[in-house]
Amino acid sequence: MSQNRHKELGLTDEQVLHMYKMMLLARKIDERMWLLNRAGKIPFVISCQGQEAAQIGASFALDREHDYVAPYYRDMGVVLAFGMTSKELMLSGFAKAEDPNSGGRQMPGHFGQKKNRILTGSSPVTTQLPHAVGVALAAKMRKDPIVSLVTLGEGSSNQGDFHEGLNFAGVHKLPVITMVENNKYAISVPIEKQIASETVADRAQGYGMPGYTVDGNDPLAVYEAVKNARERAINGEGPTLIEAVSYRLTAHSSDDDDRTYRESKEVDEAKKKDSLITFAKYLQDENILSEDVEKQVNDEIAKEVNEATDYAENAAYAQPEDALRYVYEE
Amino acid sequence: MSQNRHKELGLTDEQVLHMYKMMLLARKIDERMWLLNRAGKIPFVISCQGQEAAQIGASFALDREHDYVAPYYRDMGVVLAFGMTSKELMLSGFAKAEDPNSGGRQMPGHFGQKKNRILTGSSPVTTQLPHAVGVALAAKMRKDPIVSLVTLGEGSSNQGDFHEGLNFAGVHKLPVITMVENNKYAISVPIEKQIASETVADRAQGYGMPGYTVDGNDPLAVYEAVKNARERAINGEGPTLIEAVSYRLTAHSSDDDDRTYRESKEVDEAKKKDSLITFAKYLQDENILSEDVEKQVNDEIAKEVNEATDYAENAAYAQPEDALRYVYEE
Amino acid sequence: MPVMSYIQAVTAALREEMQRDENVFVLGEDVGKKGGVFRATDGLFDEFGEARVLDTPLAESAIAGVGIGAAMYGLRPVAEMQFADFIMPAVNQIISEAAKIRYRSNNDWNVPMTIRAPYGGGVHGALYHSQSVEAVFANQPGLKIVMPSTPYDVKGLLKASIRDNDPVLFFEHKRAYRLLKGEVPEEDYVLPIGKADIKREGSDITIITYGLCVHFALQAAEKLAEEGIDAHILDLRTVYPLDKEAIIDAATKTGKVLLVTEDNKEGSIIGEVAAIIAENCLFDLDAPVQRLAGPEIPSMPYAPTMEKYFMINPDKVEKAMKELAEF
Amino acid sequence: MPVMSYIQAVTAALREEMQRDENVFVLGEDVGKKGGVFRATDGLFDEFGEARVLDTPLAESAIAGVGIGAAMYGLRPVAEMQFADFIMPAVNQIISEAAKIRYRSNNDWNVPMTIRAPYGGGVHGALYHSQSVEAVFANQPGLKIVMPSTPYDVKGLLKASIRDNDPVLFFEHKRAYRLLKGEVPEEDYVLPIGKADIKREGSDITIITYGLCVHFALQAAEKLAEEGIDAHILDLRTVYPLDKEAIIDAATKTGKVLLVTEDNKEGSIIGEVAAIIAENCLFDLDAPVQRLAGPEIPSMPYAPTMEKYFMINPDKVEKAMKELAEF
Ligand SMILES: Cc1ncc(C[n+]2csc(CCOP(=O)(O)OP(=O)(O)O)c2C)c(N)n1
Ligand SMILES: Cc1ncc(C[n+]2csc(CCOP(=O)(O)OP(=O)(O)O)c2C)c(N)n1
Ligand SMILES: [Mg+2]
Ligand SMILES: [Mg+2]
Repeated sequence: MSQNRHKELGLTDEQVLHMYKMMLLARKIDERMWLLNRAGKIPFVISCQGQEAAQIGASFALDREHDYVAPYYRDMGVVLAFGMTSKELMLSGFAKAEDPNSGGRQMPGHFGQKKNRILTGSSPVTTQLPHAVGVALAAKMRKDPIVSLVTLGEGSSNQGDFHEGLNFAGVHKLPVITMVENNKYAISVPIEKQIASETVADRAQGYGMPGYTVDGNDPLAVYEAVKNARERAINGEGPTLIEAVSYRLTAHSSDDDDRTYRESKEVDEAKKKDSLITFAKYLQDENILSEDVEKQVNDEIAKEVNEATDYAENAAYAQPEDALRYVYEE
Repeated sequence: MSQNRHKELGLTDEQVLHMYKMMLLARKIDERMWLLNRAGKIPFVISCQGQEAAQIGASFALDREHDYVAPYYRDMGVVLAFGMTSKELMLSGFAKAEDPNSGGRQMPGHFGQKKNRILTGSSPVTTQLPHAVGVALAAKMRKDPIVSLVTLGEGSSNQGDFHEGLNFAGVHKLPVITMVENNKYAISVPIEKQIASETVADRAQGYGMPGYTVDGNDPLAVYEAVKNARERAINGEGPTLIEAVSYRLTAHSSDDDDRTYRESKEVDEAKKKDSLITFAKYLQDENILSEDVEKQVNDEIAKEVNEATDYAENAAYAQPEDALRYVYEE
Repeated sequence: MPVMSYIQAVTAALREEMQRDENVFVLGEDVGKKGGVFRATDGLFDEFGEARVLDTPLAESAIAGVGIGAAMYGLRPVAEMQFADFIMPAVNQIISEAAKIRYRSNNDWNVPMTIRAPYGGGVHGALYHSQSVEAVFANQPGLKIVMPSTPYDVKGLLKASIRDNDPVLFFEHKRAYRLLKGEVPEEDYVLPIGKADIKREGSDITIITYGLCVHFALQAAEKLAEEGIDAHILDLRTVYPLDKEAIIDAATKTGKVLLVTEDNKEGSIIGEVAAIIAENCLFDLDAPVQRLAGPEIPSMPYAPTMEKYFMINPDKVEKAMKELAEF
Repeated sequence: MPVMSYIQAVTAALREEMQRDENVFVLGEDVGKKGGVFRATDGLFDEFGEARVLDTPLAESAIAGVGIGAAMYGLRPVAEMQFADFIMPAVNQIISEAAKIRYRSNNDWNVPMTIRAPYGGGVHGALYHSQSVEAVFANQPGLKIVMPSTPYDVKGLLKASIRDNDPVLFFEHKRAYRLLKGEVPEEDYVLPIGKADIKREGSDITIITYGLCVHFALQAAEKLAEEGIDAHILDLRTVYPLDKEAIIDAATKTGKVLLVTEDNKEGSIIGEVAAIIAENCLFDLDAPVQRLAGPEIPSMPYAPTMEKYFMINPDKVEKAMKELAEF
């Protein structure tokens, strides 16, 4: 990465360090979830690993006090940036009653938190895209100066809702930013068998909006793209499609064995581009991440993750009959 | 239209005259249907008027003995070219038992005739697109040297099935040609409020296939585009998207009053480009449609339409209990 | 009290709710300039402008999905599906999303959205403009399904639906639109969602039905009254979740029950009604629970012979009522 | 006879039908190289190649719709929906198209397609990997819905479905996949679609159910046999259209009927079963028709406390059986 890129983008040293910390925090929570899963303590994990740069880069380009996000299941970075805490994420991992996402009703990765303007998500992919468009429509009607960001995987960009939602946004020039986190696989199916176009961004033209493909391992590149898209949106110029290309570093989920469909060599290659390594290197080169700072960051995060895990592990499950509540307004 | 265009395309004088006759036949049947509707003899009409050139141009570029079509409700020209007769169309208009499309079960415009490889269609728009893709997949698997053609309106190109079907075709490089008959309106909604892209053809890129916008009032332009697309498909080079731009000359259907949402001036302007006029002019200039020939053609068609109407009007309805048949294999 | 048609009651409810609450807006295909293919939104575009009477692209999943998003933001969308038959592309958004959002977020988010759609046959609409689709959705906790039978109920229930803080499917019988007229108060009123309504008090036989069939049952009841058969008619009004208490009361009242739907029989709403009766008032019954419904075919055909064969009408209802009375 | 698991019976049926008829092919998400997320298509990619074991893009409406087109051309597609919960985007293709194609074309075209999908809970799958979705489709003439309960039935019914000339939805209980094992003949056999099967003869009470709940009922019946309660257990096997005759026979046999489903109660399949009984054998009954089902909530939660609360299990079935026997 070239020198002083973050300053050119208007980011201070503190801000990029903050971004790095959050990327690392997401990674560390995720790693802990896998350990807990392998130890039989939580039944399911679905990972952000490999996509933290895109998630944090995009989130920091937004107004995290006012904008809305409709994240998908890998977006631990996005929800952390929007105010969800490590403890809350662990409560969700353990499916405990205090989990703010769903009170332990949904699997981890099914985010939602109204106070932080994180729309509630489900498992069927891409359904969140029209929701984000609806938020943008409502905001436009009310003249609220905000945008919504929706994310999804590249495989999920083949669902009808992608098409219908983006065309709706295009026709009505709505302030919504769609970021496809292209990690090259949809479970076992590689991108060539998912998508006929050269890039996912190629689809933007069909919806009368600009489309950009950016390096999803580079938080600053993603930051820049989303920042520009937000400006367009706020100026009434309409939606933008952004494709952030990286790689899925883990198996699809804790239920998947990726050795049946991809070479470990390919994974190893991708790990060299891991944003946690490359962005750390950038910050080191910029003298932002000295050894001391790094140690301190690591310690803080380890402590935070430990505390969150302990808290969540000891928290209570919902009562059986709690299952009956909140079907309708009470 | 420039001189000898049809010969450059490899079409004989007889062939283009044949094309014209079929366009005119479609128009005349359609006009008769409106008369019958206004006379209270048939409850519903949905028109091909304004789209005959695209329908006949496209059909003549196919192998009408082997290829498959998945037409939409305006495609009277397509089904005539694929072997449905005037009588059969009138039987459908009158909803009589002998109607080969549905035995009077469906409204007119819901085509289907297995012996002529016309897939059965429904009312929910765009569902036929994946069907045509499925035919192409099956033909490819069986190594049958055929293509399928699917048509739909521009408004219908906003349905999820458009996206999902075309991407599937693109990924698997299937021999399917999609022709969007862009008549500028989806019932009352003009194209600007339907579609955010500049052209419908712009969407092709997102599916890794070529996309072309052609003059839908010019049967030769459509013929050429579809001919090339068929060649690509047969050579294993995959699908093509073609947008044929014309104008809907009638109200949406016999239930619609288009004066509530568009200016009659706009309709009058469009009528000047009516392919029945412009293509007749071309054929006259080429000395193919002499006054004599024209009179003969008109007489033949009038006779055919009269006979078809009489036959269909006098044909029997299905018996009430016939409604119970063919839910499952019998 | 002014007399209005069923569809005028729809328009009146929409207009009044839009006047009352600026969060209410309408979206759908052709609802704007044209005022809807049935003209249910007639005049709203002129009164409230394009932003609140939105012509959408032809894409039902987006209509529902964008509506859900706007509702989560705090608006009250009223989405129109042009025909109930065309709600199918939106099933995922309705069942997976709208119905489950409050539950899955543990009461954090909710979806105050109404989806209106004209359903039902007898209008030469053929297979895809005649269907009753309520059974597709009537197993989804989180949803409410309202199917009114009179202009009065239309206005009161549509207003209640729009004000409801959960998603409501509001199905309007398209043949009732201009066929049925009735007195409708000009003032503001709402009717309770989830409550069935006795449309005729009687003591010999009970008919439980909804939608246009209520009208047929009332007509048949008048005729049979002349023969001394006194019919009790319960209008379900909300077909999901059902008003169990009202069903049990109506069934026990006469001990002879006829259930009527325009839908084909197997798997229709009235199966659940029969099950409630079989579970709760078996020993109060003097006759098997009868069902009158369409035949087991995908939908009603276009040809008038076959359409008539499918459709419920007052004569078919009368015949079934008489048979039950004589049981 | 070899013993196989429920999922091995799925794979065996697929393999044998693909060997038998080159028109049979499999399509779906991750069915190819990976062999399916549950490994139902394990080994087929290697044996039959990519063209016949097709990994599709992530788009269920296309999976169904492309399958329909291929079926109309003359192939016999077996489409997999990765989870039954994710069939929702394909509802339009299934209900508007597959179900109606024979009917609307007056028998000219037909759709010999099978759609397989794992359904059901008790696997920590939470709201969207646990649902029973059959009720959404169980009102659509033209469709058949098969839900087998044993490895033997799986193989015979899946083969029958693939050979059927109409569309069949074939729902496999995902918890049964590895839990249930049983003897399955190596030779070719098919079982009749549309026929229920008596899984246990008994004289005191009748249980009518399907899927994994058959297994629970059988377990409960063994226990109750020790207490002298003799249960008759009817496995519906095909839940749409229902085998009315078998239901009526089973209900009249003991006069005391318990219906069990894992789905939430209102609007579920067993409502229709109760209605058939209420319509046809009311006076043969000695007790109200009882229903045991999930609670009226959108789907079962993830947390083990709440999941267990929702799921049917042998104890719950036993308790309900005992209450009925003592009625
Ligand atoms: C409608 C639907 N179909 C199938 C699934 C099962 N499924 C879960 S994730 C996934 C792959 C998603 O791939 P992609 O969109 O690329 O996202 P990624 O997991 O790679 O981040 C599939 C098929 C689902 N969740 N929803
Ligand atoms: C899924 C679905 N939604 C709505 C309709 C009602 N409808 C019938 S035609 C039509 C407009 C179609 O416009 P377009 O695709 O441009 O075709 P055109 O009629 O202009 O040829 C609509 C909304 C339908 N048939 N199917
Ligand atoms: Mg991916
Ligand atoms: Mg159009």
